[in-house]
Amino acid sequence: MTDLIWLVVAIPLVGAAVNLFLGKRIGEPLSGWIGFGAVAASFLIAVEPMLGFFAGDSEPSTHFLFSWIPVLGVNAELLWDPLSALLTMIVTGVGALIHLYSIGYMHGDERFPRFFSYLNLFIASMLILVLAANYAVMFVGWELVGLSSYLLISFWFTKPTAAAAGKKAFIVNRIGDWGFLVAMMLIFAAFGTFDFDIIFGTAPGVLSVTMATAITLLLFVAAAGKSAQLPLYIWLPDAMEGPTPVSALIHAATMVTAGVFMMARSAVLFELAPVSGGIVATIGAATALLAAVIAVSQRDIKRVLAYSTISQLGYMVLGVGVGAYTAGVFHLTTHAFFKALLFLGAGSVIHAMSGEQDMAKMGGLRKKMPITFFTMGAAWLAISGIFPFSGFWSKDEILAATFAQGGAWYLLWGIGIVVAVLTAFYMTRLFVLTFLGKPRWDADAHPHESPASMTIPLIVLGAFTVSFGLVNTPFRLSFEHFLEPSFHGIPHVEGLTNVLITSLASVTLVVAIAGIVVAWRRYRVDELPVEVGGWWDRALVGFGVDDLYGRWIVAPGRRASELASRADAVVLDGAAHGIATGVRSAGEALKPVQSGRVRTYAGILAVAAVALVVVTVLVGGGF
Amino acid sequence: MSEVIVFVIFAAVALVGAISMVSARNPVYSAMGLLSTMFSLAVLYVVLDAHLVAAVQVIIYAGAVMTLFLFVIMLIGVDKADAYGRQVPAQRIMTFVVAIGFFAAIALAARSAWITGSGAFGDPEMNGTIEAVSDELFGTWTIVFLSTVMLLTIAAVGTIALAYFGAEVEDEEALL
Amino acid sequence: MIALAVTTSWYMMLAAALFSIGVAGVLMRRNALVMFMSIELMLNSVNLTFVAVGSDLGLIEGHVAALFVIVVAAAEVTVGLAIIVAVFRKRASADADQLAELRG
Amino acid sequence: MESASLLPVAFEVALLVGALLLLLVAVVAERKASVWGPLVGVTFLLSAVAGLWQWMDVADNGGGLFFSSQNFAIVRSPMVVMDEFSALAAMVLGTVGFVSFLGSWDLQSRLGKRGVEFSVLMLLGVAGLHMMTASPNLVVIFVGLETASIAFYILAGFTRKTRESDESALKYFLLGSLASALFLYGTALTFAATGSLSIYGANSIRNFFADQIVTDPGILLVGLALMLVGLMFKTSAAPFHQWAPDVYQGAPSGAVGLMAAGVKVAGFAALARIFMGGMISQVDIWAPILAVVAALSMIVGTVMALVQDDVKRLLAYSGVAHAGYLLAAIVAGPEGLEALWFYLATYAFMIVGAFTVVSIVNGPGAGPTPISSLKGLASRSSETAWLMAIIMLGMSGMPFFAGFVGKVLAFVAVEEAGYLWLVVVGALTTVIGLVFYLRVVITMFSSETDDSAGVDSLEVSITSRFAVVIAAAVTLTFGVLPWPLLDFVRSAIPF
Repeated sequence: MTDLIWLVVAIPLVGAAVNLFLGKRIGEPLSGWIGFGAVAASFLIAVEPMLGFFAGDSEPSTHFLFSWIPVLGVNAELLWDPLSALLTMIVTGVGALIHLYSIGYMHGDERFPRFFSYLNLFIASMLILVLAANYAVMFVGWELVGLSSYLLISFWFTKPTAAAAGKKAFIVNRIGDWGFLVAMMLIFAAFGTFDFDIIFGTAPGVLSVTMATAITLLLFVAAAGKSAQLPLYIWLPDAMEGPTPVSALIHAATMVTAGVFMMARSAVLFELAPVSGGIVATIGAATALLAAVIAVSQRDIKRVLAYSTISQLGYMVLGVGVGAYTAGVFHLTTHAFFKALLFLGAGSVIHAMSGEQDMAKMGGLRKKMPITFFTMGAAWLAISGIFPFSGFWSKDEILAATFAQGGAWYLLWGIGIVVAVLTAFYMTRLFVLTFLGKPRWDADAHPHESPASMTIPLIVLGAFTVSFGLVNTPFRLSFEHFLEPSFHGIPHVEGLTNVLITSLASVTLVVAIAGIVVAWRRYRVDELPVEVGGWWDRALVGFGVDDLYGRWIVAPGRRASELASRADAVVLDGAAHGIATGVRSAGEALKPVQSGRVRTYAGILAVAAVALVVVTVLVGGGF
Repeated sequence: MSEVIVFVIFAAVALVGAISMVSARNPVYSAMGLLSTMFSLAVLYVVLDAHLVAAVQVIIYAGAVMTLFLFVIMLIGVDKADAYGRQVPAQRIMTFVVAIGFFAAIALAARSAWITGSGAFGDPEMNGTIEAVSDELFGTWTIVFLSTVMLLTIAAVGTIALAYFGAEVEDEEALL
Repeated sequence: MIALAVTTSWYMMLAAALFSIGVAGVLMRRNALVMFMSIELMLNSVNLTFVAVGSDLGLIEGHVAALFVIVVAAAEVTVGLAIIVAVFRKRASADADQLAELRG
Repeated sequence: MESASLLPVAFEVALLVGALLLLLVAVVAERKASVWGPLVGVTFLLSAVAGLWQWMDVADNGGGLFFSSQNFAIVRSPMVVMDEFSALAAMVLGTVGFVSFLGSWDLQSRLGKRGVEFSVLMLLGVAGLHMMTASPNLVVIFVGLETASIAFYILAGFTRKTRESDESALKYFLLGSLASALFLYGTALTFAATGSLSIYGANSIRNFFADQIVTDPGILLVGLALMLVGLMFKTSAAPFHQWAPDVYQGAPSGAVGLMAAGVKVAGFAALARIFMGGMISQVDIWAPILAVVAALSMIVGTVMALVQDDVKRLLAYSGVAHAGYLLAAIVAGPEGLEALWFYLATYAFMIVGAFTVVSIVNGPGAGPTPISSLKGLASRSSETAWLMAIIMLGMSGMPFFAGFVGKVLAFVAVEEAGYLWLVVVGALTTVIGLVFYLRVVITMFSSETDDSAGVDSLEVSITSRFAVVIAAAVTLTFGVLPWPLLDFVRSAIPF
């Protein structure tokens, strides 16, 4: 079955094409089932070869598709190894469930077939990204993911906020893409190839530390764009302007994991650049902390989840930064389950509340929607890090790996612990406010449980959320062994005794429980605490980072461009303006030199000529 | 020794002519300065045994080209108000710096030897008579000589295109 | 009196001086005609270099090169003067500094 | 001279004969556009065929040096060289000439009787350009350079009713002549230093360097530097670029395509021939200097293009940046020649296509063309807008477009030559450059339209459309499938 791997990518592509061109004729709900079927088929094709890795009787293999840019030796090749197999399973598995859920959720939308076309394209792009056997193919997937996320976030483009959010995601991701492109150029310059096999096989001998640092930092810029790390995270909270299944897809299974996946894939390079590792870990921890703090204050149920995603991604990046690649990928996996569950659950709630997203107007939904309640409860415990739910194991592993580094890394570990408290706190807040207590609904709300196409995915995801952590406990490292072939012999984090592991795990568990208890006592009351003024307001708007960008980057850019040419306002919005501003002002400063006078030009020509003569003679030793 | 005297005299005339060309306010005087430089160079060509070049220099450059220049000066009128370097203050300083710097750079670079190429290839008895030059011109350089047809066609066609203001100009209205 | 002989260096130095003066003329003058004359002066000084080197090394190529330069210069003069005349007819001036509408 | 020995100059002969026929036909046929127009096109195509013929001949019989005085065996002073390099140049220049002729047909047909003169200048200008690439003799290169330059000075000032046209011509002429004089002085000083005017042959610059260690290189270095100045001026590399935006902006849009494309092709080919053919042993001297100029060109071109409000100026500055990338390929030495040719061959079509679009939008005789005139082009002629978008993306160096392949090849070669910093500068400017190329694209696809440009759907003549389609097709084809062209250019290493 391994030979059929190309089908995994091809089927969703075909599905996307079918829905794009024939969607109107096929109509609802059949086009939804086609979309779901395509992804499910990919999943089924991938299962059997994946099991081979689990059984330990399969070798990683590359699959040549066609010769793409022969002069650079670039082929369209897919790499089937445990890491890509795992991601394929997540992308197609969780993706299929989200498709199924969307059939119910998008019911009645006039562009229903188009939505499934985009979803399939998204899945296919992500599969190209994870199955790539070289950086060039990966970049294609990377770009396609950016494109399809843009299409999906601004799916309801008539809503101005949705259109703006799509644009924001697109622009911020472009900054990351630049990092990827430059990194690719450096990689090609150093290795003369984009092939993972050759690069990772020869890197320790070929790459100087400086070069490795440069490449990995650029890769991190790219990852920071996709995986929403400081300072490029600003697109993600806005990205929930898209339909909720899209948020689930972006936040859980696909887009945001791309950055972490890419860094894990490049683990060999990161191993060679300790400085990069430090920077990556620090930024990861900082992102986790900032996002967790902001999440505490949010009132919109989806915004809480959005910031929690950023925070959890911070954990994964921290894991990669400290060299615990397996732990990072493990957390990615468990996070994919419980975050998809949370978003779908939130979608179910919003669906039931006829579009209400403010948690202050929910409460007491437990009775009305039991399935959603129970499944989300599992996700709540998992993300809070309660034993033995999946999130506990993966989070603990990252923190333990950080602790094991010692020295200044204790600080990052401390931050991780603080984030764990905060996570437990805000998730409990979300859960209590939504499902428990007295109903605080508007008069015209009639909450009801969602249809089966929406609840079945919740149940399946719930099962994984509860159990998947057991795949890799510190005492049973099957996940680690499974991924081993993908990390080219990078050693596991050492230096942890069983006692230490147990006590660290206990610490994490204790702080998580503490967070839950504090939140429980605060919110499980009849009169909700008033959360306005001072700190709450500032945190609610994300500490005004968007404003800050607006004031320091976007606004001056706007002003300069309005002065120079008003057409430019159309061209660039958002952060990209900041870079442009500096360059533009240089250009404006140079404009007077281009005075239009022939004599000035002749003068500059002559001065330059004399300078060139003098320099040439000096270089050549003629004086 | 006589060669030295000839060189000194005509080099001086050439330099004075060049400087007066650059500095004269009246374009007519500029043209006269250039003319005297060209004549002195013709003399120096003779000293260098470049007889044909000397003749062509006098006939084409001093004769045809400079006449054309003077003709155009007369056509467009002598604009005596043309002071130099008035509008751009830094221009004049830059000019001197560039000119002197350029000369100094070349002189410095060449202070030990102007000619590093070995003379072994050449013919020490060479004399730039008409025969010698035409042997070369119509031997090795034939194809280049023929290629100047293109140059001259361009010059003729181009001059008509630019300076002939006939009825065709009206056609251009269609462009605007 | 020391016996002085005119070496090729003298000619080359003269040519370099004339060339520099030509450069100065292009930079200093506003009248397009005089700028153009300065360029002709530069071509002349190059010719002097070609001829002097050719004679010194016994290479007739130097002389031939000078002839070609003269041909090119002649063609350039016709076209250049035509351009200047065209400018003058439209603007009644041959002041290069006044032609500065295209800039930035 | 045997008859076969006309082959090395077949390209020039084809164009010259075509031009002279054209002048004759124009007299006989009273300058009916329908009569002489096809003749020009056929001449350009024939010249490209001549290039192909040369290529095949070289493949069979090997290249060679031609037109010595007596003895072909000991070629003392060759005037023409025929090899893959010059044959490829002929093919590129012939086809680029053809496409730019198609693109400028709107202009020529509307010039009425003067259209013939325009065509003659185009034909002979292209012939002059090819002389620069097909001669090993510095003086002949100069003659070719001047032939092309003088033709283009006239083309820049061809539309006398357009206000800016004469300013453009005068600027181009004065500055161009100054640069030509500097180049010529450079050749004279090189002649003084090496005793040779020729790159190849018995008494050649190559042999001069091969035979002796240059102990006193002073004057040679000055000559080398001045030749660089002249050629870098013609190819508009910073800081010798200032003429380009003004000239392009003022010249009639229909004429700019050839000016911009042809001079770049020939200028860089000549640069490669002189410096890699004749002075490769001095590479340690000229390569670092070219690297600095390349970096400066990339930066200045990119930065200035960002702040332009005129499409033609924008394209001119982007041309400065492209000159930087092309120079980078030369910095890489012979390894970079493949990249140089690929880049040149594709860029030439892109720039011709871009200027054709400009002349479609604002009229082929117009001077300044504000970017705002492109507003809403997509709704006025969606085909043109899409093709222009392809060309812009190609220029920006997006993957899957020809510009990307050229850039990557150049950067790889440069890195191998040890100029990592130049690669970094190139990568950064490429990224910044995206902004202004995308600005053009976004302007075209914006929903608002410019009142002054009109809102009606745009009439696109068949010739212009053909030119733009060819340009876009080249951009896309060689972006996705670069190797046919790459196999081709790889053999075009001159020595």
